[in-house]
Amino acid sequence: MDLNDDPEQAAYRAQVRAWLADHAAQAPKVRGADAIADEDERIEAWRGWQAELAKGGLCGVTWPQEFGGAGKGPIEQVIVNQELAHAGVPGPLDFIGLGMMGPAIIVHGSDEQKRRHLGPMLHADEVFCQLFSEPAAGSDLAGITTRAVRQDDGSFRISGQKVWTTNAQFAAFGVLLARTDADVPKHKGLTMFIVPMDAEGVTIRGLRQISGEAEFNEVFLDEVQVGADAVLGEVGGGWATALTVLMFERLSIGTSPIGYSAEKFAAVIADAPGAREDSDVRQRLGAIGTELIASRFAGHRLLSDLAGGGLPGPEFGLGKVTVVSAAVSAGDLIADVVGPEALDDASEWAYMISFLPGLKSAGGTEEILRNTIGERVLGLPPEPRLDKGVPFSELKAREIEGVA
Amino acid sequence: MDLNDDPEQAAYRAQVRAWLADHAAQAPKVRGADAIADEDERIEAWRGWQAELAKGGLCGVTWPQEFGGAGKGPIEQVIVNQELAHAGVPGPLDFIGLGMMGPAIIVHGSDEQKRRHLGPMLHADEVFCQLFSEPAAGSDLAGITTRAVRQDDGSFRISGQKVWTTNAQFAAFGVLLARTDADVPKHKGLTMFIVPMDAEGVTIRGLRQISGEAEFNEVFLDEVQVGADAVLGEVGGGWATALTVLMFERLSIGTSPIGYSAEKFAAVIADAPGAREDSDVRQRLGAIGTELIASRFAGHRLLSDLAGGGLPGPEFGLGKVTVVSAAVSAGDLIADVVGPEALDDASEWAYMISFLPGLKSAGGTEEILRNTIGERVLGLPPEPRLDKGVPFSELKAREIEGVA
Amino acid sequence: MDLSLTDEQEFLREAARGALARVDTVAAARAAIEPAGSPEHAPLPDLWPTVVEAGWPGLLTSEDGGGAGLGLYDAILVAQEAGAVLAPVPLVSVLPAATILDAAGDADSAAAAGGELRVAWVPAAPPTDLDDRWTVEARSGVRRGGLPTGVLDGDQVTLDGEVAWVPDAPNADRLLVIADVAGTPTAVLVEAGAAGLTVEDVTRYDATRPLGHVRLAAAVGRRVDADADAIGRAWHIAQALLAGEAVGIVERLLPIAVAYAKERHTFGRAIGSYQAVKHHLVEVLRLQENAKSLLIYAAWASEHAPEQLALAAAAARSGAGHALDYATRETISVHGGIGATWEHDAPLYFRRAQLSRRLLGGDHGAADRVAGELLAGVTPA
Amino acid sequence: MDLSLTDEQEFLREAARGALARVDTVAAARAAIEPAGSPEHAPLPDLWPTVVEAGWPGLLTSEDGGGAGLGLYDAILVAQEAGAVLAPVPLVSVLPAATILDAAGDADSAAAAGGELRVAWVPAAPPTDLDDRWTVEARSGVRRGGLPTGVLDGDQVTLDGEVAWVPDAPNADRLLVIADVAGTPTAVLVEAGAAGLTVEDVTRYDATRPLGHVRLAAAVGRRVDADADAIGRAWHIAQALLAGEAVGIVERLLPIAVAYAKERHTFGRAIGSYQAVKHHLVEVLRLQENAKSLLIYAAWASEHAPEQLALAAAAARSGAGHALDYATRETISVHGGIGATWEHDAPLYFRRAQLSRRLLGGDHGAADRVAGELLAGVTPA
Repeated sequence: MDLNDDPEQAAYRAQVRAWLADHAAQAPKVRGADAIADEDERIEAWRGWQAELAKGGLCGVTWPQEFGGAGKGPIEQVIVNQELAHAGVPGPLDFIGLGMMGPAIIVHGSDEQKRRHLGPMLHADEVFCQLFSEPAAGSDLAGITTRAVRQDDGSFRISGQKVWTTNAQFAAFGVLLARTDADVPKHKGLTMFIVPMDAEGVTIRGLRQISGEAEFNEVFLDEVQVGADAVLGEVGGGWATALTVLMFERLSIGTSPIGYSAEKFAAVIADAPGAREDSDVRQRLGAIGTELIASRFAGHRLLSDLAGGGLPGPEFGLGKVTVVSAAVSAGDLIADVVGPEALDDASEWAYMISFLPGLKSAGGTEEILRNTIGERVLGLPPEPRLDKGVPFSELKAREIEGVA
Repeated sequence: MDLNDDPEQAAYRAQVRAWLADHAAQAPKVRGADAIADEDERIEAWRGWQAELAKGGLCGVTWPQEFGGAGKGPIEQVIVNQELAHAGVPGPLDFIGLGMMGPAIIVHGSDEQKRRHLGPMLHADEVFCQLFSEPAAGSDLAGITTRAVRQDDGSFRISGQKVWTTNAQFAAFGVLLARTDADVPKHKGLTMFIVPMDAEGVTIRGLRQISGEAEFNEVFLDEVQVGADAVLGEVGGGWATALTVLMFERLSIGTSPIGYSAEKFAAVIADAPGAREDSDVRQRLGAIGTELIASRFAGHRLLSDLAGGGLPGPEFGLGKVTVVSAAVSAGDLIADVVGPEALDDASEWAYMISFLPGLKSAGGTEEILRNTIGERVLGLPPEPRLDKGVPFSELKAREIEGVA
Repeated sequence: MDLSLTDEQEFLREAARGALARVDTVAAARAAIEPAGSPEHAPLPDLWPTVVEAGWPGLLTSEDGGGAGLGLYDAILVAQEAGAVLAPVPLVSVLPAATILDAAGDADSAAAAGGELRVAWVPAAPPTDLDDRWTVEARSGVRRGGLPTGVLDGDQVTLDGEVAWVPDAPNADRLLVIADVAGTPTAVLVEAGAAGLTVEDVTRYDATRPLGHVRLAAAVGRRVDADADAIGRAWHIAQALLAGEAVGIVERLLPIAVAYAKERHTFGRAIGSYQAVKHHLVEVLRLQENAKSLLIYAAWASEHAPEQLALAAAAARSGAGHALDYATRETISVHGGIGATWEHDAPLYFRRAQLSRRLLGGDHGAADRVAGELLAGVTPA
Repeated sequence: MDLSLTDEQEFLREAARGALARVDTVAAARAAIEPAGSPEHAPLPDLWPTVVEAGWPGLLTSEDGGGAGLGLYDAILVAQEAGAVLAPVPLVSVLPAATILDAAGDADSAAAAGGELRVAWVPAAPPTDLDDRWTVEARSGVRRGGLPTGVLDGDQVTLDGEVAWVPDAPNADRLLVIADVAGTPTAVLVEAGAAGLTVEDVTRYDATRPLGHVRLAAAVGRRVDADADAIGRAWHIAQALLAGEAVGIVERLLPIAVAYAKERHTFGRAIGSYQAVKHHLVEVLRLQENAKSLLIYAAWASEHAPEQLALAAAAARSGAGHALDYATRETISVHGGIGATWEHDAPLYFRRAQLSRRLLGGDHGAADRVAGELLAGVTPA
């Protein structure tokens, strides 16, 4: 049982730490009370910081060297994440591109796509966003209705609406899942595209949350025209490409540092008059602490598995359930203990309290995850599916009739 | 807003109270530490007490007078229940017969069945039990497999297994649901029978619970022969008869006094050193008390509805969920506070702690109830049913193949 | 036994619904929390004239005291309607104040009942089985503060102390402060502009519930001749009214969530057909119905069993608060993320739930009082 | 970073599984709680020879002290196997005792490690951030008792006091009592038959965990030269071992519940296809995996970060206790009532869960210590 680096990892860590020691002073403040207030300025500064990180080899850690990456494994990615946190500096601006879209292009992209996109993505010259979720499809990615119609010249015209899109407001490209054939069952007939966000017909609208902040965007596509070379992977093979993205997403979540810490919550409680002596407060803090500490060691277990050559299974998603639930409970406890002041905009807790309910439920996330784990990990039988093998067009018609 | 009796109810209550004052001394001890220890003796004494209650008009309160009942409404039944509790004496031995089987016979029985059974039931000369649940059918009553095969002489031979049967060990008759036709979809093809429990081929076996006590019985039927006159209602009409029984069951649960009281739990907590000052204990007791008090006033609301001519809807079953969940929480709290001594056989709490998990889950009770209420009360769509319209015989075959 | 609404109560409820429908209060609640200066921002509409016109300030005041002489359940019905639409009406503030003035036979009772004077009650909680002090909200922490102190001189009382998070304090004409005068809890009426009185506006998170920190530094007010019972009763009434508001919201949200669960499809089925959704919505119903039962208990106790009012009102607050918390989260959850966006109403109700949970002793304080009353041997009906 | 089991650990686990498979311990657990005198009753089999043969008493004892010198994770692996089959082996009693004797370099260490002496530890909890006393189990209530007092004379200590609910006390050759000797927690070894010592057998609800109330009235024992750190460490080790037993049970029950949910059909579908069943079983998995992570933390802290052991062991106890409670109820629930019948194994595990939850400070006490350590500023790895 060893939580420590092996010699090679230790050497890599030392190298990363040394680079960060030299460059941390250049890092912009992008979060918290002393963050750069103007959004455009903040993004520009962050872009510059990512370019700096890329020069230092701290972006695309797991990308092959031929595409400008460091050619390392997920453990090294974790070491970089840990050292970024340790140095108190932000990570790259485009974590979505680096963690998911880039790897998907590396797996499924044409040589031209790799040449065109990977470099600018790595240096944050062009940020990427993910255009999968739709208002009507919710948690059911295969149920998307955005359609791409092939024109006589081989190009496609895309119309539809996407939602829950992070970073869309400053992204150069989006990786978009659209339906190219409605007359086949719904997992089929999907195609993945790389869409310029400044193309004619693309409209981006911020989606404000309970906190009042726009965490996500809606993206409207109205007859957006893209060439045949915008297809990522095969026409009709979009579902397979999406699964690749989701696998990288899982890995990316699994190796990211946990955002909420038991110590930080405890420190607030310790400061509230009378709270420390209150056994109800202690029980609640104890339960929250237990869950968060467990999730931290679950992370160590994942790394140990990765080091042994394993890949994270769907059950690893339970770690996110644990952290989000514990943080929701912590928000409740803190506001109970601190009082209404914790809900003030200026409080560091109001944002957490307001943000989590949406995060927890967006797209029925937790329920779907429990289904998936119940079926894939425990081997429980699936729900009866009424939509299996039914052409998508017919399925939508049924739904409208309310008989599906 | 009035919790009080109207003048007519008050007069009835006074009459019941007066009768009980005269007769309470004859009541046997049937529960608790000073109960009659020998089961046979206890049942015999209780039988005698029910006969006494019947003479006083306190059994079959809602039965029509022509069958020996008092011809009153559910409010009067509640008044009797309340006064029995107030006098500290047990109610009738055969609450299942009086509350459910008798009313079902009154609704569906032949004249001969009414004549034969209602009188002896009322006076506890013949106790009834309910033979619906089966090990394989669980919560799905329509899925029962006990079969009754009609013979050439018109009689039936019944074989199968029933479970969760209360009072079977001393019942004279059971009201049994069996399948008379396996080749029609499963809600059809059922028939209700009145079966003598001493018939050849009937075997009764106590079903011990976590506590070690046999709360329920299994009843095995091996080629048990009954005449055509044993059919209650129509052949093939068993489902309708069963629904009647379930409706009376709901009314019976709704008008019974609640078994667990917040005061009693509080009294134990108050006695445990340090517990009263512990804010965690207080929060838990406060939550339990809130739920139990709510359920008590939900009972008052039901009575008000009944007085206004309403009938309890399925949502009334939520009251049972509330009480059982609160009592489970109370058992946890008491054992946490009192310590392992609360788990000793001699403790009044060990039984509650051991008994409730089985009660809560027998036949998936709570889940089914939530389905029913979600669909009937909130109007939510049902789960997709794979068994609709499929003949029962084919359904069982599918299940065995594991493809259902 | 009859717990159904009387014709008068049905009428009162309909009238309240009608009066509150004149303004889109939910839209107003959203506009009011937009950042000041943004084009979407608008200050809250002033509903006080509506409140006065409807006669709500005097609902609980006796006819002799200049009011309508109705019962607690009537006031709860109005609170349910106000809660349902997030109407910025200060029921939890003016009604407790009015009951104290009425019990005292105070000269200002009629003006308060008629709404000519907007009197905000400065909440003070009666002792519990463990803490024999009267207490007030502290700014922070789980320890409650002691009453402001008062020195009596004739009819005048000089007050010192602080009470945090007082509903409607920023808008009141007068504050009804509960002070410790030589060991006795004493009600004192202070003019909004009195020297030594400051009200810091600390409205937070939910603009429809204006809040103030009340500071008293040798502020002088007039003694109101109410006894400790009347002063304690005001606390319990406020708990019951908060519970009423909460139930009103839950009853508003459940049909919205149910409707969405029926029309929204995923994986080829309406989401309401999935047990994970269905069972949680049934849980909302269960909590709602329990809370409604507790409202009835509180109202019944107020009229018929005053010795149970502390228990009943605390249970109502605790049960309704839990129902509200659960229902607002579940509404967001059923809506699958859309429910957490600014355009949807659910976040506004969520904000109300989060704030209310921490006011007037908090939902946890109410549960604690339930336990305390039960431990002290109070037997619920 | 490598948290996988070593070959030696795999072997240890397999060996434990094999050793415990010689007797049907689950059937024995059932027979032992049948009423004495009934035909179904049978006393528990004596597994002490198996324990000794397997070398478990000396697992944690250094090689110098006569043991195997293994780490806490090795002992936890054995506890998992013992828990899974409800084996009546007193790991939570003899292992903490052995670590104290080992730390003291005591003359009896080797005999305890070799199992020639069955030494039951009389649990004593180190101070918390709020309570600076060392404490012991009380018979009842939420207030813990103070240590027995001891008066030292040379190597001999005269003991007075009581400790309730001591695991394995009825079967021990010697008790290792922690006493307050002039303000210092001091370990004292007392012969089972010593004058002034009485052990009241109070085995309850789960016969596989023999329990005794230990009373000391001028009982004389021999001082063991262990310091407060070693004595406190014994407490944390016991917490981790209880957690290990709990995880072993959960890992045993989950596949049983899953298998039943696959084969059992209702309304034409396997019940495991319903979300209400599926999501709850996934919750068992979630809690199980979290508890396993915490076992790793406790073992790691024991070896590499002793200043975190209190936090880690308490978190493991708290997380695993919750998992056990949830899993035993869910197993009963999935089985739809059949799981609550005597013939099924689930009730035996339920009884184990219910009893364990209240021993050695209780699961709640462990959660409280997690909070206390975090509030005191301990930073988990």
